[in-house]
Amino acid sequence: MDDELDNFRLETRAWLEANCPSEMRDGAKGEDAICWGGRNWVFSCEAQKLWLERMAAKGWTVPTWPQAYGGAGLTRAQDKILTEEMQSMGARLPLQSFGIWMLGPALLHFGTHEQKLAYLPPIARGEIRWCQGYSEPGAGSDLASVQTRADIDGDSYVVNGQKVWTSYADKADWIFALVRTDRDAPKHKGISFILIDMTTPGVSTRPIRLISGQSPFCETFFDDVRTPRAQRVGEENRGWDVAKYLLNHEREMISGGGGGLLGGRPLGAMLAATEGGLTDATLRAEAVACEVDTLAMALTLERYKDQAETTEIGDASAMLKYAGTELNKRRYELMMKVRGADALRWDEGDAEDWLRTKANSIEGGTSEVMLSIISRRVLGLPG
Amino acid sequence: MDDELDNFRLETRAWLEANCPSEMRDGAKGEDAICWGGRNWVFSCEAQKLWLERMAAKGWTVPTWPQAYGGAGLTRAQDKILTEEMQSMGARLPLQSFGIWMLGPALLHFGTHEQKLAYLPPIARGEIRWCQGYSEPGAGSDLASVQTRADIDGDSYVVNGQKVWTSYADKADWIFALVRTDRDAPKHKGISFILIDMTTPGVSTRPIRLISGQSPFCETFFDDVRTPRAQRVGEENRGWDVAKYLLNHEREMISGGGGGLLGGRPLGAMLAATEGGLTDATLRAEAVACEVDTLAMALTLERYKDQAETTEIGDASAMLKYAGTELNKRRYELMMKVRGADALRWDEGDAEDWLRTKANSIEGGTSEVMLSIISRRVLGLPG
Amino acid sequence: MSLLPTEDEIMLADTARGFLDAAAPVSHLRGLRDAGMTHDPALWAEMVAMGWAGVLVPEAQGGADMGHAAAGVLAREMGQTLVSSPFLSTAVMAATALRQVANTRANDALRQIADGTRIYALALDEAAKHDPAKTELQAEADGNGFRLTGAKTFVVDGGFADRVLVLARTTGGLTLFDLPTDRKGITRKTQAMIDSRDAVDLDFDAVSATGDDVLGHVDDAMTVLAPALHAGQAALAAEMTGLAARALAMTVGYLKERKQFGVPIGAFQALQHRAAHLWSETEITSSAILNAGRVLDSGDDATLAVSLAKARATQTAQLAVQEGVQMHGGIGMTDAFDMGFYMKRARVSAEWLGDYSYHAERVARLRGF
Amino acid sequence: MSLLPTEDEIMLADTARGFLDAAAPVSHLRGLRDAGMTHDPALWAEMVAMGWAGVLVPEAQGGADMGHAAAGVLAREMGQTLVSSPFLSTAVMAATALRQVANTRANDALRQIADGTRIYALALDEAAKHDPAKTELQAEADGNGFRLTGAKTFVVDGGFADRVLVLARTTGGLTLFDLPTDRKGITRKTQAMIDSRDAVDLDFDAVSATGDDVLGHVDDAMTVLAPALHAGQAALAAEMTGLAARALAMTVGYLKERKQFGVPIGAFQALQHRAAHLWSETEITSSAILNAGRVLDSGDDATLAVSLAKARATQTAQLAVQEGVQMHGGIGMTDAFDMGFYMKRARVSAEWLGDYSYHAERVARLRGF
Repeated sequence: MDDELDNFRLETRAWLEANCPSEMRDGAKGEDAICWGGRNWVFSCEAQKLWLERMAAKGWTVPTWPQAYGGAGLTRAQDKILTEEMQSMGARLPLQSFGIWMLGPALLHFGTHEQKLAYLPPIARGEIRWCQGYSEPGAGSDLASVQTRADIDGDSYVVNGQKVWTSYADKADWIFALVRTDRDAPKHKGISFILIDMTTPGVSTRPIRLISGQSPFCETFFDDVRTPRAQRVGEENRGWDVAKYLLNHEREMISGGGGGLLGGRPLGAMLAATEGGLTDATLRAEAVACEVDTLAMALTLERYKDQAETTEIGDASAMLKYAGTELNKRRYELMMKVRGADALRWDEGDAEDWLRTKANSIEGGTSEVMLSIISRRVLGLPG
Repeated sequence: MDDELDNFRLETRAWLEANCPSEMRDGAKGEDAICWGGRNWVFSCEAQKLWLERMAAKGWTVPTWPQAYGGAGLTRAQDKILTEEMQSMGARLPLQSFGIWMLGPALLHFGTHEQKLAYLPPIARGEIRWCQGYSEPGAGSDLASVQTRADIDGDSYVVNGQKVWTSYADKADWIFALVRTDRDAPKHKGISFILIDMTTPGVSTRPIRLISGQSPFCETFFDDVRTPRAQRVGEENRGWDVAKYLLNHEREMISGGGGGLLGGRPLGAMLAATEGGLTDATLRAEAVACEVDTLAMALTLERYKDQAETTEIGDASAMLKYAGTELNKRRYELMMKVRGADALRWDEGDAEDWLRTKANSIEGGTSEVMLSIISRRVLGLPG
Repeated sequence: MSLLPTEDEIMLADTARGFLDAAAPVSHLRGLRDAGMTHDPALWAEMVAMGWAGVLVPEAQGGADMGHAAAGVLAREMGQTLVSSPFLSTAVMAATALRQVANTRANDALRQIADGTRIYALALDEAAKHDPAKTELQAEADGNGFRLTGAKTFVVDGGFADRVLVLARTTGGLTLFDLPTDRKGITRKTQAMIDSRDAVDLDFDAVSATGDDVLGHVDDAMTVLAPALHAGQAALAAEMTGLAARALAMTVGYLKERKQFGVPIGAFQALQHRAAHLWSETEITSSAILNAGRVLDSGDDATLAVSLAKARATQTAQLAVQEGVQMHGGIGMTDAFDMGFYMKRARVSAEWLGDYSYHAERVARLRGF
Repeated sequence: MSLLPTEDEIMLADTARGFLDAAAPVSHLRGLRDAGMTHDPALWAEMVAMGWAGVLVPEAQGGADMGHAAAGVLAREMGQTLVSSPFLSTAVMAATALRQVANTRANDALRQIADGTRIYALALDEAAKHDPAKTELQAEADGNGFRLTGAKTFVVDGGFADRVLVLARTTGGLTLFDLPTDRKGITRKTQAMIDSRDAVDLDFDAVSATGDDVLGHVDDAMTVLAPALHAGQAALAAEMTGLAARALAMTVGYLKERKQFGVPIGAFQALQHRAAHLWSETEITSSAILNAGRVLDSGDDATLAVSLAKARATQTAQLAVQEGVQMHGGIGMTDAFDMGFYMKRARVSAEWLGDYSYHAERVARLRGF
């Protein structure tokens, strides 16, 4: 068994050495280095395109997905080795997307074989870029209060309403969305989970400017949008099951996946690089405490990933989301303090990153909602 | 005006110099140095007795109370000067008691002239020691859920029930207590505030051992205790008004009066005295932050005292109680960390003090209750 | 020394509030930013007309001479709506520095500050952290005068100031120069600051200065500069407290109005307690602010009082904006909503004139740590 | 290296829990204290019989040789009910030290640890803070042997130990001695510790030691002691995590059961969120504990993993007992209730073998700060 893994490691290393273009080995992790894919994607260079194609052909854009759907069917142990080998050579991720992180897992769990065949391979190849349509204006933490209507008309839904906080909706090809298909049912019971092509007439988007100056989110409007009922995932009016599954998944992802927590700059290096930073006793003490907690959080993410191999993490993912995002905010507050006046100019980029982290504890369920989930479902407190 | 105050300062200084026994000028502030007074009081030395008598004769055990009731009728400015002069010569307080802190102010506000004449001078002279009977077993933060009954029988009440957390009830001469005089009224409306001689048949006490090993609190039992109705303060069934007034007062006191916050050892000195303490970067950073907050809290207490001269502090006293006690707990946690293994032995006394502070944020209304008061009554949040 | 505001101070605050809510709400700063501007000369002219530019200028030089507590009252009100103006650099710091020097040039400068014809900036810092002792900009002796070479950063209001107070190293210590910003050899480089206000880097390339350009005495900058810094730090702390108070008020307002799960979110106890804690922090910090103003006005050494105020204000303002954004949820993250402006200003103010560590450490040293 | 407990570890924990809940609940410690005792030889004999004393002793010496992760599992369960036993000092630390020395004396000692006939204490600290590098107790050369003079403090289990490992300064560095506690010149002074366990001060007045008494090599204590300290720190961290978990469980239980204003106090959101935060902290700390056990068992350098575990466990345990007392209100302050025992033990454990600062600083140095 260990031998097999050792062999896998050697093969993987050799393949990566042979196939990863040198431009893709710079370890870059910022927004600029991400390949999101999609119909309108413009590759930053030929190497980016080549790297995506080679990895997709190998099934390694989504290593643990079944081969039938564009993956490589790797075990968790193999996947870990692949990640380690990529990291040790500084290889960029060939593709990142909400299709990989969110829709893929939901389809693997709830989709029909036909749906999986139709949607998963284009995600794996980076051909279709997805966005997520959950939140609505005014709903906030009360995600189940979906107002966007999908009225049945023959084989179609006619969708009307508005979503908000749809990440990169202006750049996405398709959206997976929660819509209300039964207005008379209790609020969790009349929701369906449907897939909509963003080019369908009646879909429009408007970017939201954030305090960081960036606009990674949009408002998305649906005005008599007709979409086939076959594009529903899961049963009609049972979309909340899909949503809950995805929410748990999203929490795990935000807490540390996608390069979030662990992909950030290591604290020691970040501070050591700053003139005078660590000579300040108060800041140093804060940094030391932050490093301790960061290391423990990283181990916790590892532990939960180990656990996820055999059992559902379930509600405890709320802890990962809560603690991971609060820690990330703390790291960036600390970074701003250490960098002092140098970080107060837009051109440095630090401030943008810092302000971006403030959304960590809001998006995908606020810290307050996470704590309430832990309180009720993990600790069994009343309420 | 300033001249008058300057004169007062000079006269005060001269009188103190002439009258404060040298043994009472050691600046001692611990439990052992306190003179609580009362029928059973045993003076630690002749000087303690003399000091009490001289100060009481001058009205300076309760400097701001009217002369008619044993005080000296000092203004706040004069009182401040007296305090400053006593501190600068290291003079001990001649007398401390719940009569001075709690019952006195309540009687001055709600008592009849006869009641004031009867009860205040013995408090001022340290002849009668009072304790407070508010809390009941199981009531916790819900102080108004008073179960101790006072049934009317002619000119008397017949009291039955149990109080808990009565400070030094085993050493006190009298108790002021909340009792239920109307069991049919809404819970805040059937309470009366009455005074009971602890030697009355049917009164008994049992000390409660705390985690610090000390027993400053008792359970107090009333078993068919007959007490005159004339010993009620305020109107019948309106005792909650007196209680509320006293609760506000108590909060201010706990937050910083009675030597609590400001009377503690200064942080810098405390730390500087500890071998190796301040060379530890993390502890030093914590101590620095604690010192900043301690100074700001001290100024806040001063500011609120200034304000109390002209207006009621009211609900904002909840902030003083909350912030003052939380800060005090933090100070003692820090002290324990700094003193390390030296503070882990009972004989050092540090641990006792530290464990004692854990009650600060519980007694006189928990921090949680204080925050709720601020939230609702100061910020106007719903609930 | 009472820590309560006097009736005059209460009136001054009310007047300021009324004026600023009308003339300089947050939307005014937003408008400047969207127009690519960092300040509004017309607004400053109105503030000058109200006597605010002369708040610390002696009456003999046309000022109102109201003292530091009054300056703090004004700064606090300005902080509430994030007013962008040269009040701190010019009316508080430069005026205080100039008052330490009782000569004709300084008196003329004070008069010009009071009548609004002069705007000052302070060029102190050279690195990411405020620390005047680390000044490296050289003022070499050159005949009867000096030649200044080096660079300054984070010069607030430096982009539109007429004059700049420059801290430079001379043979025997530090010297403060009072120079026109258009002096030959001075180059300004505008920086896009996150709080949308003005701050520049200044480059000094063999800039000539005469003995008359020295404010106070050669090698003795701190006699003049220390009082100015104290005044500025106290006023900045007051401004941050106004910022925190308004951020809290916005948040409490939102908690009452915003509904989730069918009830106002302010009915959720966890949020209630956090809001109550934040209010407690603002109250405690206010005491330190009031105290700093009083001690400055008393003429006693104000180092401890000022550093206490700035340290507390820095922590409180940051807590207020962090809780503000979090409790507003998604809307708090949008540029369309004002809370982001508060967060960015709090960050800049946290660094300006010394961060929390700088001031807390000064408190600790003075308290015998 | 999986961070999940193995099936063996889960079984071991279950067995330990079952035994300790019956044989050594908190009331057992309370009973010892009320009787003026600090330990219970009968309880230790039972633990020996279950093989726990030999958890780190090689099978050749009659031990179970289960490794550090298993020792952590046991320590964690002991922490839940605040078991007072020489497990950490003897079965974990002394055994680990002796294993580093492959000679007959050490093997005999290991055998005696495993069969319960020897109890060890470690005499390391001389001041209020753990810091082996600051050892001043002198071991002067004296003929073929040494003469030890000095004083040790906070010697846990030193009151009833048969043997003591003494860290002493020799000409070229530090040397570890393995001495019987009744060696002439050693005086024990019992201390009334707040956690009701045993700890003494030891005075060394020209205590003679031979070369055979040296554990490992002269001037090279750390080769033997460092692994022992790592093992002890990891096990202590595990114990503290058990303590924190039980304090949390007691608190959550109380929140469900205790009513105020007509509802269980666990329905109040502010308390819910604090309990949830505390649970999160215990979960995160558990990962560091598991990791430390795994790294120790792997044979790799465990300094980082161990210090991370002790630092986190210290913070988490203290938060757990502070929240525990506060959320219990008045009853939490009474001696009749168990939470005070948890608070006092957490404080002692926070200091033993290095406090938060000590370990956090070590993490920082290893991470390149």
